[in-house]
Amino acid sequence: MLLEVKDIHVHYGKIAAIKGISVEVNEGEIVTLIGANGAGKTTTLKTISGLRGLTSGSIVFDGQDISKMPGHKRVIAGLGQAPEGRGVFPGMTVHDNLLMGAYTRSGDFAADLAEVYELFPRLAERRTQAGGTMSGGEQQMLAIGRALMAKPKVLLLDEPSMGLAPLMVQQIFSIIEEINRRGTTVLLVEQNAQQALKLAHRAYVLETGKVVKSAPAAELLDDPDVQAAYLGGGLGHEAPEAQA
Amino acid sequence: MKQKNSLEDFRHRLSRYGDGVHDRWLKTPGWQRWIVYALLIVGALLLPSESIGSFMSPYTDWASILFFPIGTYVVLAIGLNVVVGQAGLLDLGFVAFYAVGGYAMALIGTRLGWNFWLILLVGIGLCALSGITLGAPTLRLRGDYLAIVTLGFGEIIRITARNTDSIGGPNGIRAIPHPPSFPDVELFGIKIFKYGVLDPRPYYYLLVALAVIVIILVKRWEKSRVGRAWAAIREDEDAAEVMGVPTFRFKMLAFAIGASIGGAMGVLWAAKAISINPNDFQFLLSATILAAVVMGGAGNLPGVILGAFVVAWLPERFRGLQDYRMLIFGAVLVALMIFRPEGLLPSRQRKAELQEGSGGMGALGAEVPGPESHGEEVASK
Amino acid sequence: MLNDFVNQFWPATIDGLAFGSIYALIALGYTMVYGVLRLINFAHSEVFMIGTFGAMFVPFALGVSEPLTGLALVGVILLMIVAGTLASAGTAVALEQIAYRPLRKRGASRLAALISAIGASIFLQELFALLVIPNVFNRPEKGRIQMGLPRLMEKSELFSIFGHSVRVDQVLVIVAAVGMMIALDALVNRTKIGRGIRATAQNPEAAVLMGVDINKIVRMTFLIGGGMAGVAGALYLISYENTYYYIGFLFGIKAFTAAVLGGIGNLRGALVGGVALGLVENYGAIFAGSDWKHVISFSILVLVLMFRPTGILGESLQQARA
Amino acid sequence: MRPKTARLGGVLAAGVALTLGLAACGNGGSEDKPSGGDPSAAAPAGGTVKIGFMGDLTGPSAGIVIPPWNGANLVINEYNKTNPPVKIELVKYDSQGDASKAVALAQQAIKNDKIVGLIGPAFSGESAQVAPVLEEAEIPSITASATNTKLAENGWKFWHRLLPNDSVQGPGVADFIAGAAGAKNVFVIDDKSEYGKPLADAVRTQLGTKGVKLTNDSLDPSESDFSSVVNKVAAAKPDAVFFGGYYAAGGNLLKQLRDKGVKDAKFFSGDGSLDKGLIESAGKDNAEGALIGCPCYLATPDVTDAKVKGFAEAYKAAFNADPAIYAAEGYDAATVFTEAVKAGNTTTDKINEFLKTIDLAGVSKQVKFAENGEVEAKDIYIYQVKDGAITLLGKATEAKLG
Repeated sequence: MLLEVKDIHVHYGKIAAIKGISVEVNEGEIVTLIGANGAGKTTTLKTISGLRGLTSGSIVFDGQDISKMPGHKRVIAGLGQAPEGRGVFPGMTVHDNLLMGAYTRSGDFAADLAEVYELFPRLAERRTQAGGTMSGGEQQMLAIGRALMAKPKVLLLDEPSMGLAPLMVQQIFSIIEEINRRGTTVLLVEQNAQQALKLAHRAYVLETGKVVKSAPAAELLDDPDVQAAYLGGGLGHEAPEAQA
Repeated sequence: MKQKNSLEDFRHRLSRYGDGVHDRWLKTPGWQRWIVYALLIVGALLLPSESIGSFMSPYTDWASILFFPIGTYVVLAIGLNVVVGQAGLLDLGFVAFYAVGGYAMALIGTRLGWNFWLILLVGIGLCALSGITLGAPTLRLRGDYLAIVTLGFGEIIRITARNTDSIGGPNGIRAIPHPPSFPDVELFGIKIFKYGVLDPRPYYYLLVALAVIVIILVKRWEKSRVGRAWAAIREDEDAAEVMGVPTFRFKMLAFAIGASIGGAMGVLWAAKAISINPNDFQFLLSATILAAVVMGGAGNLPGVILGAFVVAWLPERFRGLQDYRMLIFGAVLVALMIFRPEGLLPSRQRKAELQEGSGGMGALGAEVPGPESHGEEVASK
Repeated sequence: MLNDFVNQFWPATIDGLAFGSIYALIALGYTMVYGVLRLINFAHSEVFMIGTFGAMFVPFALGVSEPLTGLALVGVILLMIVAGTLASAGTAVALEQIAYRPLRKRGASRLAALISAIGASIFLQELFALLVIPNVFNRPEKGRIQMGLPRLMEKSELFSIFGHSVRVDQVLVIVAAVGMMIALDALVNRTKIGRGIRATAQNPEAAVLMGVDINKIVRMTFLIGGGMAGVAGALYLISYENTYYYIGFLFGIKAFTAAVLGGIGNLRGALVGGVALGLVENYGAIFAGSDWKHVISFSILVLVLMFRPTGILGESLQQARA
Repeated sequence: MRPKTARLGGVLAAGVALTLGLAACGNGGSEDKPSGGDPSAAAPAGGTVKIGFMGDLTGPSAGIVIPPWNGANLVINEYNKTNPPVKIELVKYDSQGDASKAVALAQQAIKNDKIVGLIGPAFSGESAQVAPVLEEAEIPSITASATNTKLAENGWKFWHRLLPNDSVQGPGVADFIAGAAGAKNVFVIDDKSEYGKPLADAVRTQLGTKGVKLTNDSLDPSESDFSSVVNKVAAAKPDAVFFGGYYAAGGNLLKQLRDKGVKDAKFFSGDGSLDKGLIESAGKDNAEGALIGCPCYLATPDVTDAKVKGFAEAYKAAFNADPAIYAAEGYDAATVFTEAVKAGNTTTDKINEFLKTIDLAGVSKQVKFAENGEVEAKDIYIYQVKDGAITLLGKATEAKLG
């Protein structure tokens, strides 16, 4: 097992955002977390990448407990992330943004740059354009490409389809598949459950800070419970009471 | 490490205790609250007694420092709180309005010989006007730009006063008239309406009256539509604008109200001071009042009053430390901010805002909570 | 009036450039910290003050009392710059660790950090007036009195413009300041640490995800900004030959004004703002009298902000290229 | 809730204890605990009377106030060492130059400390506010450094000044500039302070009556770059420059003038610049030949007067520094009070009466007060910097430039 999230709890102030989520990611897989807005998907991802502290539980990556490891060291350990809202550096060129991805590494990145430009020909065209002036889809490509520059063992993707035109979504998803095919494990957070389930090997359904269901992705594709999760109904569980 | 934890623990317990007291207060019925208010006012009136003074200020005349700096700082802090605490506008030149009020009293009093009460009204009007004059071109600026512009305005007022010989230049103005006296009125052996040079208490009572009026007005505004608009601007100006709050107009209003309060205090202070000069209006005073507001708990009136009291009183109380008192004052300021960044008595809403990092001026830029920080300390947007 | 202006134009320009360069170097500290933390580091004025005393320590310790020439002069000047830089950079980093870091960890508002900065500023001034200056510089009871530096370099004329002489110390200040600017620009735009600073300024969360250690970047920012103030302190001292515990106040306000004028968060803006402020002050003083200098500079600031709400060059460490 | 409250109470109690402890420590200094007690008792207790000293002792202008404070201390210590029947305690009131604080301190001094006399306040601004309070409380005061002319125009009975005011000094120096120094084109600069501005104005007015070509500017002493002023001076090509202000700014100005090539214009200043600090901040070469007018008689190295020499030596022995600006005035002011007490006057009105009659050869001058509180001696002395030291040239009316 490459990444194991064990029963984590996360609080925002006094409000519990995550109330015991456990996720496992095996090497070579694409695993997806799906769920409605506010289900705790992004928070889970931020906790894994070290942007949030956890109140209890643990995160084990590559056999090492990284629960207390600062975020920037997790990148060195092998976690790469394309964050929610893409997080492109607006004042840097595409090229500089990609170099930022390789911030923790040293040596020659020519080969890696070439690979990213090969995956995203659009980025190659816009090498010297400032990140902030690009379209949403291009920014998403840049965010993914940038994360790849760190040569991560696990690539964390936070809602890569958000705000994109359907055609662009298709394009992004096929690139994710290609990245996975080339050997990078992917943990994908998506609101677009249909697309994500088609792509992923396994999936977890989140609802108000808890995992309500986990199964191979294909099995969930037509699951009526999944639809229900998006509408906020319970999955045979009682509605979790708010912890004050 | 362990000690740090117990300190943290203590912080949290203190905070919860404060919340508990606050809850009790909110549940208190109206008539009981009025009793508390009345007791507070009586307390304020009894404050300048020798027995309290000998503990509170062994090195300086207690009744005098109750008027200045304590009382003066309190009123100024209430005024600045409208601007900084309620509307969320960072004003680093609040002393300018205090100066305008002071000069209004001094100039009109000595040149035209008007009555103090009339000048008070005119002074308040003038200050509101100067608040609007400053606000009109600058209030469209955001956060820190406003800060430097207001700082500049404070300095411009002081330097202009210093450089203008027709209003006394660096010598300022002398022989400012006192408020009209009624020397025969006596209460508990104090001639409460005898405004002379020796007894500061009549001025102090006048100040208490001013403070009470100001507090009542500010409280009313806070609870009205205006207060809600300010809160909206403070938390998210863009959102407020989108929701149809005329942000510019409300920001102007906050500026004008803050300026008027500062000006009223300036008039009152000048009427006691006999003479004023431009050096009375240094930047340090603006900074100190701002420190009082933030330290007390920006936005929460009791907190702001407490903050002003502490800031004014500490250096006087510890005069015995002599040269070192300002050194210690600076260190205390840093320590207090580290220990209680939300202020001594923050309002609950503001505390939540500060935890969200949107309290008035937003959170520090490069802060990312990270795994070490506990969820309770930092929360995201 | 116009005649005065024509007569005094060149000397006012030269002096304005020299003094503006010092403003610019100090403004860099404000701008860098603001760019990364969105914090007005009010105590930066004291960082400058400490830089002047750090530089002062070198001739004091060496017992220099006569003007030097040749290699000795170059050596002492370099030592002064190094000492000033070390003192300032050390202060800035300590300031970050003690007065700001706990607040950052706690997610405090910038307002709280501002008050902490004002407190630290008072503390440092008093520390120097009461303890450091009397004891280190052996001036009992004179901590609050201006301290003069014995003349180190003869202020001879280097060349002249239209009959107005340009002195060697003025050229030194301008050249050194521009040199530091170029070095800093290269550092921020071409090095890894510079990329880290820019990334943190533009999006701290994303920077963490790239493996940037934000605490280290913040420390570096204070270190570099403080160092620049230290260089400014040494240059100021060499050129003006005096300092005192309260000297930071006015420089702080002016440099902050310069930073905002140029566009806070913008490194090149600091240079533009500093030089513009230096020039405008001197030109304005010709017409209005020297006592109106501050009023002139603040009025210019308001005017510029009314038409360009983010300063002459705009805020750019966050958005465009630095 | 209860245990929490109890613990909180404990913490608060600890805080209060700490506060009290600090306060107790704080009392260790030269300030004494307030006597408290019955406010109507006016007589001093236990054979000790208190004299206050008020001024900016820790603020930005402390450099001007610490020397007179030292001077006063010297007298009081000497006096107390003689084991007199009535000892004098010198109480320090640090106003930091802030008039409002000064008033509060004055009220403390009157009500609780029951001082019988005050040296100070040091500056004119605070004097304007404190003097009326002292007047009403009938406590005599002697200022050793506030020279603003208007202070004497209030009809105060208990206020005294130990040095001639600006309207004496200004014309005296101006006469010398236009007379003995023979200047025809003078540039007058002030520092926009309560002291420098009126002094420079007095010089301007007097020079105006002498048919001298006059140019003016002002500077901000908190700045360190005076190039805009200097450029104006360079453009005006004057043969004399007068600066009304204190020595720190004066020295900087002088240095920047000389560095700018204004070498021939004679540099004049007033008493605020009469300090070695002028030479330190201008540099020895630049300061050479600078002329300083002062209504004071300073202990320069070449002084012959035994009394002044003795004072200078005692001061140096006590404070490891040469007597600086107003040190002699502070010394004389304290001497006046000790004389009053020696003569058996221990109440405020008796001391004030004594001040009306005093005629004493002080270190700085002959001390004799006029009806309005001004000192009668009106001599202005001119000093010149020679070989890096301040030397006496003579009275302004007699001095010749060598």
